Amino acid sequence: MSAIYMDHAATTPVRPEVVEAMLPYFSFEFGNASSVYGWGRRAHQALDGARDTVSKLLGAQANEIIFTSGGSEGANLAIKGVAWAYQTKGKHIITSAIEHHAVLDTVLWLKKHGFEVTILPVDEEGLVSPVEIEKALRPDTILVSIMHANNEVGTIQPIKEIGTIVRKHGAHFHTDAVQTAGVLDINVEDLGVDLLSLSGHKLYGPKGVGALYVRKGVRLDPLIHGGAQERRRRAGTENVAGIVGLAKAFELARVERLQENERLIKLRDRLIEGVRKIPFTKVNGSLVQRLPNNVNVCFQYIEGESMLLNLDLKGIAASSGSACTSGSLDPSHVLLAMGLTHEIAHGSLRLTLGRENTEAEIDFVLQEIPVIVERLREMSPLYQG
Amino acid sequence: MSAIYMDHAATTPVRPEVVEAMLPYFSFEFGNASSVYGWGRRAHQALDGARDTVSKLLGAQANEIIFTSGGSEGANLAIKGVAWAYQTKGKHIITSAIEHHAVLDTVLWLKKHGFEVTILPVDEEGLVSPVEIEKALRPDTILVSIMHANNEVGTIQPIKEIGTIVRKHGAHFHTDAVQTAGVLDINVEDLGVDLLSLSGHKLYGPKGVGALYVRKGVRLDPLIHGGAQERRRRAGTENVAGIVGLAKAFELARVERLQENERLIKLRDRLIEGVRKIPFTKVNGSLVQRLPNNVNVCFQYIEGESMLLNLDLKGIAASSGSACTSGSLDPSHVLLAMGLTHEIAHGSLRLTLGRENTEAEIDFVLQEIPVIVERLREMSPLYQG
Amino acid sequence: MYSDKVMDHFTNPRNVGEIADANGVGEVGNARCGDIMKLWIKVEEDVITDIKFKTFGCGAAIATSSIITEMAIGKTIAEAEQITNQQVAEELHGLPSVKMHCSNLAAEALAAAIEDYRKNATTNSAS
Amino acid sequence: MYSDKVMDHFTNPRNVGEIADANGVGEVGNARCGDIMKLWIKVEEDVITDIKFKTFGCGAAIATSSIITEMAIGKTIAEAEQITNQQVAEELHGLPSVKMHCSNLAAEALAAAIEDYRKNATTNSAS
Ligand SMILES: Cc1ncc(COP(=O)(O)O)c(C=O)c1O
Ligand SMILES: Cc1ncc(COP(=O)(O)O)c(C=O)c1O
Repeated sequence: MSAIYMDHAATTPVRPEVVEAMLPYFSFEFGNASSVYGWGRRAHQALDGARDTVSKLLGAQANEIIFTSGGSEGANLAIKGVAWAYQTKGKHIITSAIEHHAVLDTVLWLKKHGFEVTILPVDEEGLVSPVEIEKALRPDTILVSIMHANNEVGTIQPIKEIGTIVRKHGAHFHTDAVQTAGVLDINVEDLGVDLLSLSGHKLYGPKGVGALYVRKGVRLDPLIHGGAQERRRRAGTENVAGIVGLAKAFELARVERLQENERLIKLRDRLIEGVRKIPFTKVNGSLVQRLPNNVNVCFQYIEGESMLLNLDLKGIAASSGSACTSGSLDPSHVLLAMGLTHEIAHGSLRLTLGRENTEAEIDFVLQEIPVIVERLREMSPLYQG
Repeated sequence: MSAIYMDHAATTPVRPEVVEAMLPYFSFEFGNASSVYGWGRRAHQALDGARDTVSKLLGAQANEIIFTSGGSEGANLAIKGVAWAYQTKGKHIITSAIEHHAVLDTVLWLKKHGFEVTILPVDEEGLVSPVEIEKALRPDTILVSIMHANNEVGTIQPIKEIGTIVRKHGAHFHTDAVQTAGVLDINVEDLGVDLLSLSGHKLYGPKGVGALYVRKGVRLDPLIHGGAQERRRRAGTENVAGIVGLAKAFELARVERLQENERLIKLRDRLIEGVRKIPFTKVNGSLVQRLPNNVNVCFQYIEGESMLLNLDLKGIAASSGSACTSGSLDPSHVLLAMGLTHEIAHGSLRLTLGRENTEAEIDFVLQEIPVIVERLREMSPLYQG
Repeated sequence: MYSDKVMDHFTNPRNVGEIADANGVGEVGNARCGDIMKLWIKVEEDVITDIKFKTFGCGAAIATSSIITEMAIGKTIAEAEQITNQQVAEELHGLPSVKMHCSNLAAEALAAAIEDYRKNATTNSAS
Repeated sequence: MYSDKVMDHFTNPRNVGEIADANGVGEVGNARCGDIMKLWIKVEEDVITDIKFKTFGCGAAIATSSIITEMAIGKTIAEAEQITNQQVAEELHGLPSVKMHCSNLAAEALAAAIEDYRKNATTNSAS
């Protein structure tokens, strides 16, 4: 069997149709969208088209979309942008313990700059409680940032309920939709969010491009100052090819969403059922409020990175919340927040499925994993066979 | 004659060789460079290769290069990054009146956040005086940011002299080399800079990618917080294709630099000589310390945008510092800083040459411009023919 | 960026020039902000029988100057006075929003010319 | 990321297991930080005649455990005690820098086993 890619939450290949759509904007329609002549106007039209597409897919207006360099920039712009713009109104920000570092590290940086931060816990499935949000909201709360779905365990948050509560209290609400854009139905009115960030490379578009929805009327201090691009909220010559690619990929994903999700859910559940049979194994995250493509399990007594290396030797690409793969000393902050012990959290394995994965691949993976787990357990001083 | 592009300071087409180099990284080698498996390792290798190339071209070490989303992000990261990291040492920043808005707006933002900013004037050729820099330096000066060459008038600054002075006073020195990377010889040791920013799309690479050189030992607060990419100084999944493209384009530009500059200088001077013959015309910027591809003139009694539209109708793409093209109410802050009156500054025209421009094109442009100028002057209430 | 109608008036501006025996001249804008319009009108029995302009400014400034000469000619000064900047923009099938403020001065230039005409008329009849 | 030698020891670790009649056992690391190494040694007349390990940890942790068993076997305990983490890394043709601190514990595990052996020897001779 040739190489099997099961790490679609990390990144996805750019679809050929998307590359096709991007190509004209490298060498032929290469104009700077700010220029008045033909090349410039055509580049501007391409941006307008992409902005229109992205805004419609989110149920938003074209002038509510800011193109960014990706999910991390989007989250930083949303959070710092609102924080600096509303600091005279209040300095309190609420987020959750399972956010991506692009959110967590940003609020912690703001904390160093005089903001107050409440980081809410989650339950054992990784769910944030709307009741806890309501309790944490204060008159000086200017922003709540809760991710739409978690990138490690795939748990989908009750964004709509949270949105209703946040709005009632007059704070702004950002959701990191990097893992859900193109996968779930996203309508910013329906979700009740004021800001929403997404990233191209997670939905079969290019890396280095993303979008941030900012509700009309919400003030935002720029993160990148300079030229007048993006209505003065994000300076820098627009990445026309990347933006066109993002729009194209998002559109394709949304069209195929329902059918593809149905297929993925079947594969996902087959995989979950299979790995569950291995003794001392824990499935992480909600089994109900879960992304269609996410499988996350902990195999007790073994460490994640050694698992990944063994899978790689079999041609299987997967990921782990192991400390050794994150550059930090602790394993996944998400699994720890869900109440797992360090020891168990170190043994996590994430398999995230995508467009090219087949049932045969699932079966191959299900055949290899138990062998690897057994082998590593036999090497483990913690395992009493 | 088919369309003539003479706005290479705004942006450049991506070279076919560069597109070629990028293509594999969209759909095939699409891995996330942080991943441990094959796709990830190969993406990481591609980044390593690009980092190596870029660092060598700058006379730097690989670990001194941070990849960004472009020139604006680079300048923001350099300036805010140093400002926040060294704020306990001092809060004074020096820059010049002719910087790109990515620098100017950034220092003005920092001013709102408690930093002190000195904006130095320039002489009538657009040159910053090293003596003025020395006078402005204070014990609490943490950063000096002076651009390598100006994007409007092409004046090249005495960076090396400034670098020596800044170093002597123990401040950090950033230069915006967006217009010079690939054009002039850049060696960070020789120039004596601590930070240097550049952008892909100005040197026949892709838009949405850039690089920032940060001298080893210089602390930098991240602008985009989150993942551990770029040695924790710039979060976000790396734009592998874009970075590979930037490196390739930079390398090609540097190889061909001398020969191409010689060709461009001839064309440039032919163009300058030609437009100079039009009465009431002023050539802006230094004629000696000048980018090989820059022509900037003011035609008295006419306004820049109407000039551009007429040129566009003849298939000639150019730019102007006219207020009407900048979204602001004032014309070019660069020309005003050089002492031009508002009235004259409004009539500026910038023609910036590039790889595809030919002598025949120069001659065509020289044939059309006088006709347009004459026509607009006849319509102008300021012109007494 | 500009509508076809704007580009038509920009490339073929109507009624460019001066009127030697104009009885009303209006000038608005200033070089500092980059747009100056000067309008000459010839009024006979309260009707604008001739009108010419000279403009220093961007595409929008030239096109609005040109079209207002077409809108005003043949109108009584009372009618011509009613023309608003908004109507000028509409007649051109719209203008980019950044152009609405500084480059859409034609109605003001016309109003200034009419005011000048009235002042001249009063002065002349008084003498 | 890892050298071929690391991958070789990771995929074919030498001397995995336990020694039932070991006279020295060392354990270092903890589950919290994700690396635990346990080493068993059999010492006869001051020479390490057998050595086995079990490791919970990443690729580097397993490879360093494996290679140190090869480095130590046949050595006197005085010689074996001289082995440093740095030497272990060099023997593996280098380790990624992030792995140098937490996953390169094999020399410490060996030192702990030798210490345990010495303690046992003293206790035994004392009893
Ligand atoms: C001198 C200079 N600095 C910075 C920039 C900003 O670069 P970018 O548009 O790639 O963000 C530009 C061009 O726009 C420039 O000419
Ligand atoms: C939930 C979530 N938020 C933010 C990001 C950051 O996106 P990017 O890497 O495009 O900056 C990611 C992925 O890395 C993610 O999974």
